[in-house]
Amino acid sequence: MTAPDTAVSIGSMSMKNPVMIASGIFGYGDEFRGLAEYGELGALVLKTVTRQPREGNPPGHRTVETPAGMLNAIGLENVGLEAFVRDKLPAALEYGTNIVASIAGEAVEEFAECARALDGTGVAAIEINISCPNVKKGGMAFGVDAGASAEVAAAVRAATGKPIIAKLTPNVTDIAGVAVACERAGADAVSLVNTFSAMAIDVESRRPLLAAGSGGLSGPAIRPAAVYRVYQVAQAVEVPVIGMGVIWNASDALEFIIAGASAVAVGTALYADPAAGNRVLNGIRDYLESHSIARLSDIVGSVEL
Amino acid sequence: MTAPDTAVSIGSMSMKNPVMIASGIFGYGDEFRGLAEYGELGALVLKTVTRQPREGNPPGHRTVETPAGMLNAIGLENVGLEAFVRDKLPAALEYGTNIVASIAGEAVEEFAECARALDGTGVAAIEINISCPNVKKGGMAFGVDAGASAEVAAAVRAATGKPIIAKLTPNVTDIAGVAVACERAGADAVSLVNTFSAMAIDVESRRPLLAAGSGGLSGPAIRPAAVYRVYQVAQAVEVPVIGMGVIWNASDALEFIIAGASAVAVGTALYADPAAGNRVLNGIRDYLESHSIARLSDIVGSVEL
Amino acid sequence: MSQAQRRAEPGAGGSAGRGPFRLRAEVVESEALPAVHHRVVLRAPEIAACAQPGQFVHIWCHPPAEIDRPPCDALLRRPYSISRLRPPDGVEILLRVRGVGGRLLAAKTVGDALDVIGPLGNGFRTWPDIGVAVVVAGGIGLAPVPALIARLAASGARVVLLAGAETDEKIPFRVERPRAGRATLPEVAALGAEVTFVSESVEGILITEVVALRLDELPEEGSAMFACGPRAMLKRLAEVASGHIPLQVSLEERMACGLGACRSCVVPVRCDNGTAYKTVCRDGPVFDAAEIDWERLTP
Amino acid sequence: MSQAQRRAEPGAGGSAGRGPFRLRAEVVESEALPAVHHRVVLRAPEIAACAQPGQFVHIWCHPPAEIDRPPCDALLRRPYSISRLRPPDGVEILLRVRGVGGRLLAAKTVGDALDVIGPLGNGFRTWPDIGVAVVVAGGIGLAPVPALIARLAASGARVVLLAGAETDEKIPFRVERPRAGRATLPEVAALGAEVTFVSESVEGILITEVVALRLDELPEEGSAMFACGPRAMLKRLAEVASGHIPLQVSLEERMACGLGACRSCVVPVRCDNGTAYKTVCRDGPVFDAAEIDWERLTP
Ligand SMILES: Cc1cc2nc3c(=O)[nH]c(=O)nc-3n(C[C@H](O)[C@H](O)[C@H](O)COP(=O)(O)OP(=O)(O)OC[C@H]3O[C@@H](n4cnc5c(N)ncnc54)[C@H](O)[C@@H]3O)c2cc1C
Ligand SMILES: Cc1cc2nc3c(=O)[nH]c(=O)nc-3n(C[C@H](O)[C@H](O)[C@H](O)COP(=O)(O)OP(=O)(O)OC[C@H]3O[C@@H](n4cnc5c(N)ncnc54)[C@H](O)[C@@H]3O)c2cc1C
Ligand SMILES: Cc1cc2nc3c(=O)[nH]c(=O)nc-3n(C[C@H](O)[C@H](O)[C@H](O)COP(=O)(O)O)c2cc1C
Ligand SMILES: Cc1cc2nc3c(=O)[nH]c(=O)nc-3n(C[C@H](O)[C@H](O)[C@H](O)COP(=O)(O)O)c2cc1C
Ligand code: FES
Ligand code: FES
Repeated sequence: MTAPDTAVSIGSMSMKNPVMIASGIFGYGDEFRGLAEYGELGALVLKTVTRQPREGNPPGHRTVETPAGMLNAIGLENVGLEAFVRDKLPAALEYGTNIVASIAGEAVEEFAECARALDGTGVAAIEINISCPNVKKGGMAFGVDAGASAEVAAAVRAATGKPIIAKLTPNVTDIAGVAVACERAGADAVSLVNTFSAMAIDVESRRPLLAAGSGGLSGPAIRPAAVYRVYQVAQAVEVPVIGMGVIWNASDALEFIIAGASAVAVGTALYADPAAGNRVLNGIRDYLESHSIARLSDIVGSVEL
Repeated sequence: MTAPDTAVSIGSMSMKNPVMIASGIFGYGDEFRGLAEYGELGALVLKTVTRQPREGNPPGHRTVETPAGMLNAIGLENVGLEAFVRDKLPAALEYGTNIVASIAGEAVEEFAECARALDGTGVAAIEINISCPNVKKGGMAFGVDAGASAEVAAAVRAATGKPIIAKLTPNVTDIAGVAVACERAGADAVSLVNTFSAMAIDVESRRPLLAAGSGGLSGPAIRPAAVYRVYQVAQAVEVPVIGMGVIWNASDALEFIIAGASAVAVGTALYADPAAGNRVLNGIRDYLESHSIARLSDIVGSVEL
Repeated sequence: MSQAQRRAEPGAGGSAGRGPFRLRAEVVESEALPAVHHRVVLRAPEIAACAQPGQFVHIWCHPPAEIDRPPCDALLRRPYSISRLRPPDGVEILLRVRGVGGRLLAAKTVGDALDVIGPLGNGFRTWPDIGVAVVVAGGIGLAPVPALIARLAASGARVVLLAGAETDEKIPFRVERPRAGRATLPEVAALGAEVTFVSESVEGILITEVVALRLDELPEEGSAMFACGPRAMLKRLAEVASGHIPLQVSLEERMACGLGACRSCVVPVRCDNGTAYKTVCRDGPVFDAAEIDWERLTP
Repeated sequence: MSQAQRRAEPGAGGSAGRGPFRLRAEVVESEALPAVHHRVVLRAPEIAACAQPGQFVHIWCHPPAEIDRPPCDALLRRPYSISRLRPPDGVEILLRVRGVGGRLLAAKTVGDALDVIGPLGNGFRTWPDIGVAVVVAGGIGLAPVPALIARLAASGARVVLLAGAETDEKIPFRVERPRAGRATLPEVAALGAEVTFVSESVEGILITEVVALRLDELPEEGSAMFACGPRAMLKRLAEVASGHIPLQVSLEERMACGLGACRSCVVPVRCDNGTAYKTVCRDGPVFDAAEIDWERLTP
């Protein structure tokens, strides 16, 4: 048997395989360099940037472990668009695979400005983060509303010819509705889920364990909730869906794929295993081969109810 | 020091302490009899009933374990209102503590009818389950919409003089909004969370592990997400909040209480430890004593951000 | 265990008001058996005193002292058939170790404690004038068989055990294949049964077909059949037995409470108007085959 | 470990392009120490070859072979200071076992493998003409001290260790209290330091106050101070040292990546216009005390 075909297209971005690294996990790519062959993966999504640098949430704990998961409340600390393009992007592009920039803003125009500035760069696609639970303004404020999400997607669409991916929050009543709104507004793909909003309290001090009070829950804990949201969205949209929500091994990734994801992103697992993406990719290949599946796309959304 | 005061009132229902058993876990109360002193707890919420008996979801797996959690898709199998009042309630009342009936329906009028029929019985309060993710019609269909939730609450309010508790789903954008709507419509308390909608897939058969396809996630996995929702709701409403989302030990319960819950319900933990409620209660008492807190109410919502 | 938890307390479930009890049972034997099997004997006097063949125990797989800490796997108890009573107060279970719960249990050593609820459910019904009792078991379905055979033999029945598996590795007993004649399971035979064992991989036949072939040998009156094993086997047996011989089957399903409260473990049963559900944990695990709606039972 | 994972691979982090390396290190010593402390020595040649005092390793607490299975606790790696190099290729860490990760690591036995990334972060800066090096450590803050003392002593400095703890049980070394004179830590003294140890519960004084009292004894030129311990101690030291003696402090914060990518572990540093954040894992863990914005640093 010839090697299974794992290629995936997101608009004009061709990925050799469906495994991506999720935004925010991997910084701007430089810090993990050398710990795995990141160039082998389908795409690397860099930490969300905003027009201006942001210092993020106040000092104190920004992450905390919970049963089978972790909370984070980084608060979109980032170097800002300009420094990103000047100092960070060139090194990331050296990985030799698709680099996706993730952008956020407090106003629609900010998203558009970021997208415009990235249009001339080497990024393969732009992810619009309308789902960060960790900033007061912007972020999730857009993502929880289908209309506002569509506005952002449309503005970014107008600002760039690059493929755009709308990253969705699970903290909504109707995630499929938000996905459809983004698709109609011109998104080439949707990615989900960002983290579930959550809080942990130290009962001795009666203070939240996170300095920011609340944060976002990721980890194996949320996988079934994430898989279901991918299933719901995949039923509703035509564009590719990128699934995430602690994909730790190939079986996790396949759950998302069978539920309807055309590609998957590895997040939290990278903290344990910097080579988690490569491990997942190898496992997906093994599964396709051992099940004589010629093309990955043959099983996307193949779940039988 | 005298023993700490743990009493809580939900409308006219006085509970000697804040620990309840969550609906659906405990059946109609008979099956667990003898495995712990359930009469010591503040209240026991029985399995949700509907006007007519329901056979629930099709056969096959109705529960499945996931990392730090479980999915269930029972589908509100129940004996129906009439048999409940006739055959089940009398035995439950023998526990000698507050018995709360949980009701659901596919139409507003069905909730009202159930409430009316329960008005003359010995139940101490009525919980309206507008949050079951496991039935197609009714259940969560109401709970995801503030207006529809309020309609149900108002109809039940008109049908009974008993205290009513609105049980909320976390699968919404704005759980506080739904809580406020229920409060305005006359709910004496709100309880949350019901389970998070979720799905697990067997990658070998490419079929969902639950016969019903998707189900509800409970377990330690979701605790931080549940605590945050309790916090949000407690900020928004005046009425007592009943917190739940795998309360396994006293520390878990105290997290909910400090986040804003006046009472807590033990659910999934009962499957491991039929005496989990009593264990949690003892632990809360120990905490109050060792921290010289005279009244439980002194720490309700005491989290300092 | 916390103060609130009782050492042994009669509950409402189980048969005839005896139990279930929840107790902290000491492991008095723990032995790895061939392939992935394991034998555990628990000192559980209250359970041993009233358990019936076919009933089960529901076991918390973590140390009882850690019940206050939510575990991240094996969150739920695990159901295991009572395999044999070991007087005066021992309860033996046989595990086929497949997942995390089984692994935790198999790692227990003598002196460890387990938090156990039991006996649960309704076991096999036996009655005094059974002439020939045919017990059919597939794979780990052999687990409850020793207790059943002992009971049947004690009641004076002639007990014929027809056991099968895909391979010898799929059962918790030693297989003996004499030069001439058929394979047997000496440990089970010793309990008072005429044993035939067939393995698909060696004998190349399914046990259900052996049953079908031998059904005619049975006297019309006073014969009864008892079965435990995979659903496909039980379904085929129900077809074979229907109209010929009364058959009781023991079913498995995913459980949460194990007590009949949560309605997790239902199986479809025939009823006048269509189908209804009964719980494996409380109405079963043993059912009359005629009662089950085999068409709607998932494979 | 999967094929994709490398035995030892230079990464981009750490100081001066040396490492970090990810490797499967063998446990060559594992010893329970008094109270809840534990010593683990790993065979980690690439790390041992370039580690600096004050750098740390980031350890996956589960078996490397199980990396494909998401664990339910200790999901993240755990940072531990390199306590001492044990030539030719050993890296020693000292644990104060408090939580689940520590327990898992303390349970490892000789021959077990650990998946380790290191050396990480920037260690203590030392320079040739330090006359008197004052090392201040509180509690488990003593962990990185042996490597630091060895380095300082080798560079010809006179090394004075002022160590303190709430009780003797809070440190990973044996305390010796001679009839006359002050308490000492013989194991640490043997590395070439003059040791003073005070425990709040015995001597009734905080180590920071000892430091304050003895600051005048130090020559104005060529003295340097190095500290590791609880934040309250470090903050007080920064006050005491300010304007008198250059102070480097080692900070701790919750980590996820350990590589500087995720911005979990930031601490506030002074900068021209207000405050900025630096990462403990990559910019630190050792910082100049003057650089830290002590007001905004959470206690
Ligand atoms: C009434 C009854 C009696 C049983 N008697 C025995 C026995 O004597 N010996 C024996 O080896 N096994 C027996 N089983 C099966 C045994 O319960 C499962 O093998 C065990 O629960 C698997 O747990 P695990 O964590 O090792 O496996 P995992 O596969 O990790 O379990 C995952 C989940 O699925 C459930 N599960 C998996 N298989 C089964 C199953 N067959 N039935 C019910 N739930 C399952 C588990 O309880 C758990 O919730 C019995 C099951 C039932 C219902
Ligand atoms: C640079 C650095 C060097 C360290 N060196 C040592 C050392 O040499 N010896 C030693 O005993 N301890 C050291 N620590 C502290 C050590 O990392 C924690 O004790 C350990 O992570 C606790 O993990 P646990 O699972 O045992 O505890 P838990 O309390 O169960 O941990 C829960 C979570 O909190 C984090 N956490 C808890 N305490 C700390 C802490 N003090 N710093 C950072 N994260 C924490 C854990 O990593 C984990 O994510 C160091 C910490 C840092 C940042
Ligand atoms: C520490 C941390 C930082 C994150 N930062 C971002 C971010 O900047 N932008 C973004 O879109 N998502 C961010 N995420 C969300 C992840 O990209 C991902 O959606 C989420 O964690 C779920 O996937 P996982 O469970 O595999 O980690 C962050 C997650 C973590 C844990
Ligand atoms: C098996 C099962 C059945 C349930 N049935 C009901 C139900 O009938 N009505 C209801 O309001 N909630 C039901 N729930 C939800 C619980 O009452 C509770 O809200 C939820 O499980 C979260 O709490 P926990 O994590 O402590 O279990 C059920 C939960 C489980 C696990
Ligand atoms: S397991 Fe709860 S009813 Fe059977
Ligand atoms: S732990 Fe990720 S930046 Fe420090």
